[in-house]
Amino acid sequence: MQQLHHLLEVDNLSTSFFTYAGEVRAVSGVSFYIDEGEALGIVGESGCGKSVTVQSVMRLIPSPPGKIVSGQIRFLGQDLVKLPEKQMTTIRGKSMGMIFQDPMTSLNPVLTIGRQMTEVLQRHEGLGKQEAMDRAEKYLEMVGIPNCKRRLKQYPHEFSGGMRQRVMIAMALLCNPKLLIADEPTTALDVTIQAQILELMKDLKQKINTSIILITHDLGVVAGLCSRIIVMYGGKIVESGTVQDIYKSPQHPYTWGLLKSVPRLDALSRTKLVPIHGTPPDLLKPPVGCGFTARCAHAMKICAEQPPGITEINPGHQVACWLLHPDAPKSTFDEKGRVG
Amino acid sequence: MARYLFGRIVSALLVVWLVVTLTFFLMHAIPGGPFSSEKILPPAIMENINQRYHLNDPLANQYLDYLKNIAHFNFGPTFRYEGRTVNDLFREGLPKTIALGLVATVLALVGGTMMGIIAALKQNKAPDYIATFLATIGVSVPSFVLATFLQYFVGFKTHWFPPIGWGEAKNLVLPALALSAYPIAQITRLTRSSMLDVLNQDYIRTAKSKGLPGYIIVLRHALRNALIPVVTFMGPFFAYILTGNFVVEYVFNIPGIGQFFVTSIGNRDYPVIMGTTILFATLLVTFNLLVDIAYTVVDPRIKLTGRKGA
Amino acid sequence: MSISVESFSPLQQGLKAEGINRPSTTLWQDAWRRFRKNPLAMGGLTVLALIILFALFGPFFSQFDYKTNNLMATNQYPNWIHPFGTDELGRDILTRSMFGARISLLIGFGSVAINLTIGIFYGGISGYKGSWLDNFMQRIVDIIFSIPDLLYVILLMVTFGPGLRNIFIVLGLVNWVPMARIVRGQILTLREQEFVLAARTLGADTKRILIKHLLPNSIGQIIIVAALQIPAAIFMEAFLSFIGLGVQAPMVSLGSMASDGRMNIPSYPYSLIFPAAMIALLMLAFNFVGDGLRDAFDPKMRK
Amino acid sequence: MKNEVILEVENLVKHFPLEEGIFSRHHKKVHAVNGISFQLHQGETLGLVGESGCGKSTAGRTIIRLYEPTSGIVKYQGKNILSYNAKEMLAVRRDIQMIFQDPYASLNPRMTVGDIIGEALDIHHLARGQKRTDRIYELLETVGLNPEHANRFPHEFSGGQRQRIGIARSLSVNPKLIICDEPISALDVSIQAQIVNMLEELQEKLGLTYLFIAHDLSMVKHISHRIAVMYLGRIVELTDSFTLYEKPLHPYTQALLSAIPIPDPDIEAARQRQVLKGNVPSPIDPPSGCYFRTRCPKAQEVCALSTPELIEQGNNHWVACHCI
Repeated sequence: MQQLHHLLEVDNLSTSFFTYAGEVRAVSGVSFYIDEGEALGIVGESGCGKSVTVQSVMRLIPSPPGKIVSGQIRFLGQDLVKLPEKQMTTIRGKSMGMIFQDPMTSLNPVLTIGRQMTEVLQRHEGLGKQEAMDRAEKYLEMVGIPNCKRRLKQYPHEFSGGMRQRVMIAMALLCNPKLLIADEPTTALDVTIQAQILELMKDLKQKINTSIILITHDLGVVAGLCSRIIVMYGGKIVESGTVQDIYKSPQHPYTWGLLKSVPRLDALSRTKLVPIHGTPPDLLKPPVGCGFTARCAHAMKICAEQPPGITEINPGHQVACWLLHPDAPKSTFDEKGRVG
Repeated sequence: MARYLFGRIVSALLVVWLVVTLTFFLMHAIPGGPFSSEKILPPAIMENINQRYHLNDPLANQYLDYLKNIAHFNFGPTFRYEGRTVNDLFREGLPKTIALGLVATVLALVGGTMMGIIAALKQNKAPDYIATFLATIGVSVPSFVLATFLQYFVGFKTHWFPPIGWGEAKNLVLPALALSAYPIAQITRLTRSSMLDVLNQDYIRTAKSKGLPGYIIVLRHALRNALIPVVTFMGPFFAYILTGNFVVEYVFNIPGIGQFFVTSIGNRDYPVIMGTTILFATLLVTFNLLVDIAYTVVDPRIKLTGRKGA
Repeated sequence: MSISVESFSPLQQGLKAEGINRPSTTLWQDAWRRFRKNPLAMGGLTVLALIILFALFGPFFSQFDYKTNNLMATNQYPNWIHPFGTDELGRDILTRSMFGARISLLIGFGSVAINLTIGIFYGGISGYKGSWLDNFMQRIVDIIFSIPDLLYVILLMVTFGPGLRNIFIVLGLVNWVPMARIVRGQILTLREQEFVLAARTLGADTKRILIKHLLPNSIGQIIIVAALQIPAAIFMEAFLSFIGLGVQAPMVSLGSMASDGRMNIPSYPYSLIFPAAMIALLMLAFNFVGDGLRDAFDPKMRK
Repeated sequence: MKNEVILEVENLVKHFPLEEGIFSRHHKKVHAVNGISFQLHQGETLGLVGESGCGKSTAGRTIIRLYEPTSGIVKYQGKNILSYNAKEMLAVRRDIQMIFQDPYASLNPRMTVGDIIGEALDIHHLARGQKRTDRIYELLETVGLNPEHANRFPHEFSGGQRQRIGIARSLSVNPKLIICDEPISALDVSIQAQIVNMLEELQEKLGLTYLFIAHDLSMVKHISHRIAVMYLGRIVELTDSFTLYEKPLHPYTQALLSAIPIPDPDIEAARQRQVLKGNVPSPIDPPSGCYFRTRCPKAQEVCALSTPELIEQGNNHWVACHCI
């Protein structure tokens, strides 16, 4: 199942922010990989460390106060953690592209779309101005923006939110990167616009052989696009597996909570939602044991004392939970409570 | 655009008219009239003076006459500069005031933005501390004190630059420094905080994610956005350069409008006080109009509707 | 590592995730805590307190007064009897500085008290009432704002004549404009905040909304502006002294001392240096305190 | 389900004038709400759903007279409250309350939680002294908060806790009807269910009626008995929540339902998504006729010519579309 060389392999990554109040352990000990042509979803609530994880991969952590404390990020045969900034700039935008949550603020308001797009090509591919414009036009057309020639001369404020996100996608793809990271690309958009963007990404995934990491808090968004899912909580990965593993036989109580606390549009009867009580842990003082203990309905003594190890349920399906210890009582995801 | 411009020009004229009116009535509200502070003059001479300066006419007539004259850029005779009109003084003083103002403006804009940018890029490092320290000193010392110190310690003691007078280029150095110290300090602070703010914006992160090298991110993406607040500061900035001239010209004995003005305040030479106030207000209103137009060049989101784009 | 079976028994936990463990703090305490952590601001506050004590109580410990000439002891360099030296009329510069600081501080605080009153009233009405009244009131403010305040101040001072009382009136009359703008801006943003809407749906009347909701939430901004307007007023008075429109002798302010000392500088620089240093110290202190207050109240800093 | 009508909205219109300079003559306006009508029955939850800028929040705020309507009628218990003066309105405010969207902006940061909840008790002279304190404690317990926290300030609470303080505040006057203006959209997914469950329990216990405004159709479908779908200030479809999902008639409703992702890979893989083109037109210059026609896959000539009325298509299923 595991290839010898993954496109990207993150190993035991820890990233902290050193604030005046102390060290905030935003990400601690995260390991995952993505293969070529694959789409990976990272799911979790705000503050779970999902954005910090991918920003660490792109080496975009604002520093100070942020810092990659330990771990390796292997990409195309190099460890990005150790790479000097200068070499990193030749990877960003060329081999790795990124789109962000808020399309309204992610484009520079005082430069035309054309200028912002062509500068990537001039930088990484050494294209002339006209060549770069032609390529930019082609990519705008690919992401479904009409009148591209005219649009290239316009400023971001002349575009709607959905259109700006399309521009961001086109811009990230200009140099045919190996990896596209999308950090909550549809969270700031309305549902009908979200659908447009998700369809576009699905469509592009088939057209070009770029790997995608899609970050979201909405389990619905990744269900149709990704083949594997990582669930994060409190700066750690609590469960990872294929979409079938995660949606059909989830093993971690937090994953259960995520699935059960959200009403499904296709639910046939009105059933009570099962909320996750309490609030996420304070990463300034991370709990000793499992971070989810305080909110977990199945918590045991051991959960508060030691962090759980990783159990591999079946190849590729990994869970960090004490419930999977042979001595633990059996608890399972109750399918009945959810869909009538 | 044309409609906006028209509206702006009309309201600018309105402001100038209000300043003229306010100035006129304030000056005529002074008890005893313009010559009262002097020793008592014989009534006949007093009468003669009043006659000459139309001080016996009804106030409304004087006001209308004054308005008419102002509209023709005729600011009337002076009281204390024998045989010279306010226009004569302006003709003599304005070139010097403008020359000094321009040098100080360039100094303040270039110096202030440079210091601000360097301070922001080297945040919490030595250059930042030095720039912030200088900026703090600049806003803490009254300009006449600074001008006097420069004149005395640099001018008289070292003889690097002439401490007084007008004529050569090096005469400009100390006055321009004294005049620009405060705006340099303000622009440094403004640029620094604005630059820090811009460097935290999402689009700077986007630029980084595109693999652009640091200097391009600063020059192409950050700088223009960071300078937008500096453009907003141009109105107060210009006002400061104009009024700062009062002190600097007086201290360095430069025969510019500022010096005439301060001297006239001491002499109670009302036509000069009124004329200078109106001239400066007009210059300022015109300048503010130009700044608003310049704004649209820097920031494409503003299309002169007076509102920011969505 | 062996784990006992006991470890897998259910963890008894109540709703402790709902608890708040931090001690209770008001926003004032929060702001004060942040302010205290700012060394520049605390330094400024200390210097300010010292100068105020110096101005208020200093004269009681001095054997000299500020206006009696002593032609036997003119232009003395700093010595044990006259730590700051004496001026060209033999007056003790230290004592004069104390009285000067008194007047300067009085002008700073007094004129700000006046413009605070006008500004809050004007800005509050303009911001809360809105519509045509706001439009009209804002036009007036815009017009006043488009001309530098220095010109108004000079015009008014020329009209009213120099003197302490007139300085108060004129600075108060001119400086309320920025205050009114700040207050109006605050009220306008706060008025649309959901907590004000909530108060309205509960049936709160205008008076209650202004007093309980709008003003308490603008007070931080108002204090910041006031803290920066005080030094501006002191500065302005120094300028007025320079052009001969400040306080009149024998009354003395730091500005008038500096302005008089200026004439004297070639022969005797101390009569300028000490008052100028006092002004600079006051400016620095107020500016640091003002900046510290801004950081302490800045909602962006709050998580 | 056929309880008495508690609130009736008839042809409610709210236009906001755009601020213009003194020199411009033509006054543009934002057509936020363009004539909506619906009834609210005692004890039910009516969901008001639509995308951002569709006027759903404005509608809620106009009903409770935070905004003065341009025209229309809002009848509470049979009487038009839009004609009420301040004193008469004060009495209505005890019956109709509101819960707001932003848990950070909706609580006055300078007041203690106790004073925030007790404010209405003071305004309406409901309780003083010890009785006031007791009532505040009782309300805090009702929303699952520790009464000991009454002396704390809002910034010390988490988003979900603050939202519960907001609920306690609205309950303090014993209202009959609560307008919930996007009460969960600012909260994290795991917290949303806490609030929704609490609202459901309170409804059961206190017999409350809700107007539930939100953009998240799956949540609205979960909590509401009936749903009104809004587009650009008009209601395009109004029916019970299961019919809306099973048999949506308006093309916009169909597109909206199809746009919502379902957390199930098999269903998502099999789904044929109907993706709308383009964006919502500006409410400053809405298109003629049916507002949806610019994005509608079924648009015909007639759609540009006349505005479709909200017509009943059998068993309380109201739709505004020419193509049915």
